Amino acid sequence: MDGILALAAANLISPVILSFALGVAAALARSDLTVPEAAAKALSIYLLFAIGFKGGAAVAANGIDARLVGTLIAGLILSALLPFVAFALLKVLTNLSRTDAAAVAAHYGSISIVTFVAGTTVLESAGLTAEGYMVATAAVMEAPAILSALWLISRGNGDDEMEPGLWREILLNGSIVLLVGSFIIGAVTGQDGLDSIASFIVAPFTGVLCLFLLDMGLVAGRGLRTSARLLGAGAIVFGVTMPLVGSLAGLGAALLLGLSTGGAMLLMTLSASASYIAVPAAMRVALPEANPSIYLTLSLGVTFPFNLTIGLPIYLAIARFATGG
Amino acid sequence: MDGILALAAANLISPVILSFALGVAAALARSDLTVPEAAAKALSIYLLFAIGFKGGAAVAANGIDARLVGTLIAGLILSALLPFVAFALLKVLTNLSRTDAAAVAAHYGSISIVTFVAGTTVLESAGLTAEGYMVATAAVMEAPAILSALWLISRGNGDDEMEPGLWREILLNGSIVLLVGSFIIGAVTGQDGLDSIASFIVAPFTGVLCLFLLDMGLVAGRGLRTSARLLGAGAIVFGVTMPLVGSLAGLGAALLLGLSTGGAMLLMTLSASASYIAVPAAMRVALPEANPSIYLTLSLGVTFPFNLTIGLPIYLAIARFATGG
Amino acid sequence: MDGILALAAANLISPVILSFALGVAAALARSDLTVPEAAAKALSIYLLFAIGFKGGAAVAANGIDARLVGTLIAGLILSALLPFVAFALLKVLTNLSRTDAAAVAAHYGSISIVTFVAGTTVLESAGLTAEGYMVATAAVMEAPAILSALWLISRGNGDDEMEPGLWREILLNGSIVLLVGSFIIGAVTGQDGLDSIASFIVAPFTGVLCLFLLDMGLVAGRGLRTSARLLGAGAIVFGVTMPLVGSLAGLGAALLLGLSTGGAMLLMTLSASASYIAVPAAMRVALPEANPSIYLTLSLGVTFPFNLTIGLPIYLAIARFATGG
Amino acid sequence: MQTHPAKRVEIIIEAPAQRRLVRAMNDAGIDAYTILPVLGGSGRSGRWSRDGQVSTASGMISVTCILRSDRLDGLLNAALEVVERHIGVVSVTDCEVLRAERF
Amino acid sequence: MQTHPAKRVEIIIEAPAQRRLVRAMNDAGIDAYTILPVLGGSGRSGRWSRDGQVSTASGMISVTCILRSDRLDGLLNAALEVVERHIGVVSVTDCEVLRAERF
Amino acid sequence: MQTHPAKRVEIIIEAPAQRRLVRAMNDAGIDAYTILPVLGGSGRSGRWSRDGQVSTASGMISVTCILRSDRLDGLLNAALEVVERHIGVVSVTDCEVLRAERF
Ligand SMILES: Nc1ncnc2c1ncn2[C@@H]1O[C@H](COP(=O)(O)O)[C@@H](O)[C@H]1O
Ligand SMILES: Nc1ncnc2c1ncn2[C@@H]1O[C@H](COP(=O)(O)O)[C@@H](O)[C@H]1O
Ligand SMILES: Nc1ncnc2c1ncn2[C@@H]1O[C@H](COP(=O)(O)O)[C@@H](O)[C@H]1O
Ligand code: NA
Ligand code: NA
Ligand code: NA
Repeated sequence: MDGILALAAANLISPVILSFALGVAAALARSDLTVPEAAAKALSIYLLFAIGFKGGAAVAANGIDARLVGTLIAGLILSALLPFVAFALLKVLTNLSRTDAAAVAAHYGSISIVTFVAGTTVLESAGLTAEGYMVATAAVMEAPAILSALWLISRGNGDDEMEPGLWREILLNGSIVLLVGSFIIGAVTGQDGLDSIASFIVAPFTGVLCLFLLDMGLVAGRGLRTSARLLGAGAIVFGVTMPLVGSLAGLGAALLLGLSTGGAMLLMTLSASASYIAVPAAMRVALPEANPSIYLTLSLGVTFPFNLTIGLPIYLAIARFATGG
Repeated sequence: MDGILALAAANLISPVILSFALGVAAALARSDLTVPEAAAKALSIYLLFAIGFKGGAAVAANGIDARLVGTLIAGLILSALLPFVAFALLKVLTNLSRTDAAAVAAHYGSISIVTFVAGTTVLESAGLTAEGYMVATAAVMEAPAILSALWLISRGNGDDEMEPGLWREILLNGSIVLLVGSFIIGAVTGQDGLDSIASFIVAPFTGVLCLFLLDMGLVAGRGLRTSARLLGAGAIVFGVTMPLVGSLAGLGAALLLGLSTGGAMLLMTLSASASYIAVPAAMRVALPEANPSIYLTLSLGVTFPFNLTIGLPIYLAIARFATGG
Repeated sequence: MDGILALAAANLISPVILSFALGVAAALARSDLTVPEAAAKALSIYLLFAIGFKGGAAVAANGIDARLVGTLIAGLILSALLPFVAFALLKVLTNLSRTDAAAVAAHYGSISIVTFVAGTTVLESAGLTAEGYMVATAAVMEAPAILSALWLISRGNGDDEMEPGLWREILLNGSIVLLVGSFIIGAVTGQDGLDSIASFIVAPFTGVLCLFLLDMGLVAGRGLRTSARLLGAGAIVFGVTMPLVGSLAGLGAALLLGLSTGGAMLLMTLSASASYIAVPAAMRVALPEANPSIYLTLSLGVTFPFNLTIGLPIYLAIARFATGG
Repeated sequence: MQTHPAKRVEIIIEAPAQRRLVRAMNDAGIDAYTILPVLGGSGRSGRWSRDGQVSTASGMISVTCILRSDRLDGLLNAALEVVERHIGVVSVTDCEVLRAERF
Repeated sequence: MQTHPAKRVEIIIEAPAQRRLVRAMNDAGIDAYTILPVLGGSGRSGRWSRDGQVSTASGMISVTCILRSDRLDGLLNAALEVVERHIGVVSVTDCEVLRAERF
Repeated sequence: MQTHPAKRVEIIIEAPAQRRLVRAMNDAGIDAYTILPVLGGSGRSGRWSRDGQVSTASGMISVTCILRSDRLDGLLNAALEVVERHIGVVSVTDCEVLRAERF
């Protein structure tokens, strides 16, 4: 228990987390500090490219094996099933409409790549590593949850046809294409490729992440300021319970697959995290009737900071305990 | 005297200064070279974050002592009093309206963080260092001058009430929040924090500064081209005299405080420099009647290049002479 | 022959080329992946600044000699004459209007700085270097082709007066000013200057280039998707023949000048490449009647990828053969 | 100077609906329009701003379409169909254009 | 298609006055508007451009507000109060809107 | 509130022609205008978008000019001269302005 608290404290006092806190504080205090939209988008392109590339290079180094394939399939199933769990939990805890609940559920089945990266950092500071293909697992988990949510709704409406081209538009979302594409580039060019651009995608990575989290803090704080009143106590309870539930589902899958401690912790983190880039965009297209303020505030304003600060050390502690790592 | 000239020459032939010159030349020649607004804002976010963080980490390394507190108080007083000196000088040298003079005065009480950084670079190439808390002093000096200027005006109008929320808006200006916030993050995370992001905020810093100064040169050159006719000879004389006056005030404070040669030079630089980010924005809100072309052209088009090229070597020479460093 | 193929294959499997391919693929698949305009412009500013500076520093290291002057003059002549070759070729291969053909011809006389950089990378991986002043040659070759194209048109119209200020506007195009300006800064500040910003303009360069090429791939793919139907088979044949013709002209000049193998290869590359930044902008001003979709698609969608993938290894093989390097 | 009456329609709509709107407009035979960026705004669903947004989910655009009056109803029907499901506002102004043959 | 008359007010104003303008509009009971970015312009105080600006001091925005005519005077009063102190221009156009109940 | 009739001219034109347009407007004695950025659009020459563009060749701007009706013809002539050679669209709307003395 002491170990968890020490790790949690160390995690909290890192430039990355404090940058997020600075952003939230500035937004709540109504400072006019903002990161231009183009700069925020550029930062996210950099992060996705770097994360994908490094993941691909790691797979190139380790080769493809059965466990890799198993983990990808597990990720796919987790992403597809977690929305049903989330939906049921929302029905119990909140009185959101069916549409809003389905939209929120899609976010929690999908993943947050920055939470994933923060998880990697926590692992590193604990001296652990994970399977290289976890990035590929993250990519696989982006989209299935969206389909599940749409199915939840269409079942409710008795109309189970999807607009033509919609599924394609969801899968070809820029952030998914960039993550998968750079993963492939990393896998194809391997260590040589990584060496040639390491001083761009490895060395300055944590620093860039600080600025990105500053921006996310600003956006999250602004969302909390303007939309917190839309969330009842039940929704907030959901926002911190669902990650824990998700992480346990991830743990179960990791144990079945026999992942390392680090791998288990990252699969838990992915399952626990909620999307705030790809899924919100997909929801505006596929479920425009759902209220964006609800799912954005819940995902970015509640679950993201919860995972970043409290969740990650807990997931690591549980993963260590369960895998004996 | 020779030493000053040699140093001034070396300072002039640096990538940073020449990038500024390139920007000015391109703008005067009416080239369509521009840095996109979002990119310029992103560069300034990077610089403020890096400067603040490094300053905070330096304080964490050296600890807090009485001289630190004294220097912060001195900075506060300098920033609050210099506008009165500037205002008086403007009344003598120019026939600016009371409002325009007060707005200009606010800029010269406050500081330019890029001039400060350029000062640090000059120090370094002379093999000197300064107290780590000079960044905090810079932050403290941003805003008091604005209040003094508003007081100068309201006294003139016989109306000394300030719009509610205005002071708050001035203090929560994005650049101040970012500088102070990253200073705190640097102070809290210390050397470990700095190490984790040094390859982002330390190694590429000078290069980023070049691009930022290229942009500042472009903006300054454009301002000179369109607004130089608004400045009479008196205003231009003010633009090069006031920094010298300010630097002497800073020197006095530094000698009283017993700062090192480097610290004295930087306090001189801060006092000599004029704001062109935080104060112009505050003036548009607090004194919208003042003509922005005047204070922007004077601060960015006259005083900034003066300090960058001629001022800094002079301040260093005087600081050395006065402190025996 | 085997050597060429091996080199071509190695060239193809580099992060830089694969990033371009990713962009093209994403655009053709209609993904919504985009790089914000401001970020793309910022990347290009970075690249021009870095390329120019490094070129200038290289010249500072090697000094100015007669061959340098000769090469600049050769570049100037190549850029001025190649449009006539291109124009003649277009008349044979396509039925473009006189205006469209002249506009296309201007692009092929001028140069693409990213193709030049990719050429440098291919050289490096073959263990070769080139004369430092090739960057200056690139800068010199940007504009003359535009004048030739305008002369081609005005001769056709029997009106040979140019709008006042037009030539000035063309020469002061932002990308030319930045390349020349940073070249001068590099030449003036030399190795010391380069050292002070190397961790910004040298270390991360290849990584930044990847993101830039991702963006170029996106733009090229979008152009191909919307405008490929504007190009007949003849135009596409031109798009791959003209670079070969240009490269041979470049080779001839290189042999006359006695350049090194690397220098010959780069002069071939410059002659073979087609502009897609400076010249399109100039054409919109000088020849607004020409259809931009034609010259942009041909230059960025056909010739650029051809040079990047197939052309560069060929030019290197020929340069080696001809110079005995 | 000779000008000709036309209609200027401005559709302020959330950015993720852009493809859908363009498709609906194309189906109605309208393929000339201009898209302006929007920085922020306020409405029944509260205030929002584009600052710092990474996702394309939050953000609006303004689509301007100048056309002859006889084609107005086609456009409005197409726009309404999309705006009914999405966040958005449609307004129509009378205007005059040069070179009527273009519209 | 059924449309309803309304007013379209466009306020081009310097960016630092945005908060003040929004506050004045809110005080007048108006809280639906859209803000467009402005790249540059020219007026009595000369030319300016947003290029490369770091400070928020230089720069303008365009605030568009569509509303029923009976609320126009409230808005214009609010706008005038702010525009009188700040750099800015106000124009009003007649327009037609779909779904009048929103305005 | 007292308003005054005026004309609102909007010129959507390719960005590289901006200098030429401004020069033509200045020659016609008009030097008050506002330039808005344009994200993308579609017309007879196909669709385009500003995304990722590095060159200034591709891209349009929207120039808004509010002026008294008696100066309208001067502006339209100036605009037409430029728009005839370049890609662009011109529209004119009746509007009302506050503080007529400014226009
Ligand atoms: N009356 C209006 N005038 C101008 N823009 C509006 C108006 N109503 C709504 N909007 C824009 O449409 C967005 C969504 O509106 P709403 O659906 O009412 O929240 C707002 O954020 C504004 O950008
Ligand atoms: N008549 C006008 N039409 C369009 N925009 C204008 C007009 N007058 C002023 N503006 C805009 O308002 C800004 C400030 O105007 P001014 O206060 O006249 O310098 C200008 O830079 C333009 O962006
Ligand atoms: N009827 C129209 N309404 C609005 N914008 C238009 C219209 N026609 C053309 N445009 C704009 O002008 C650009 C060039 O038009 P065009 O010359 O027809 O290709 C288009 O990409 C649009 O941005
Ligand atoms: Na999840
Ligand atoms: Na000062
Ligand atoms: Na060429």
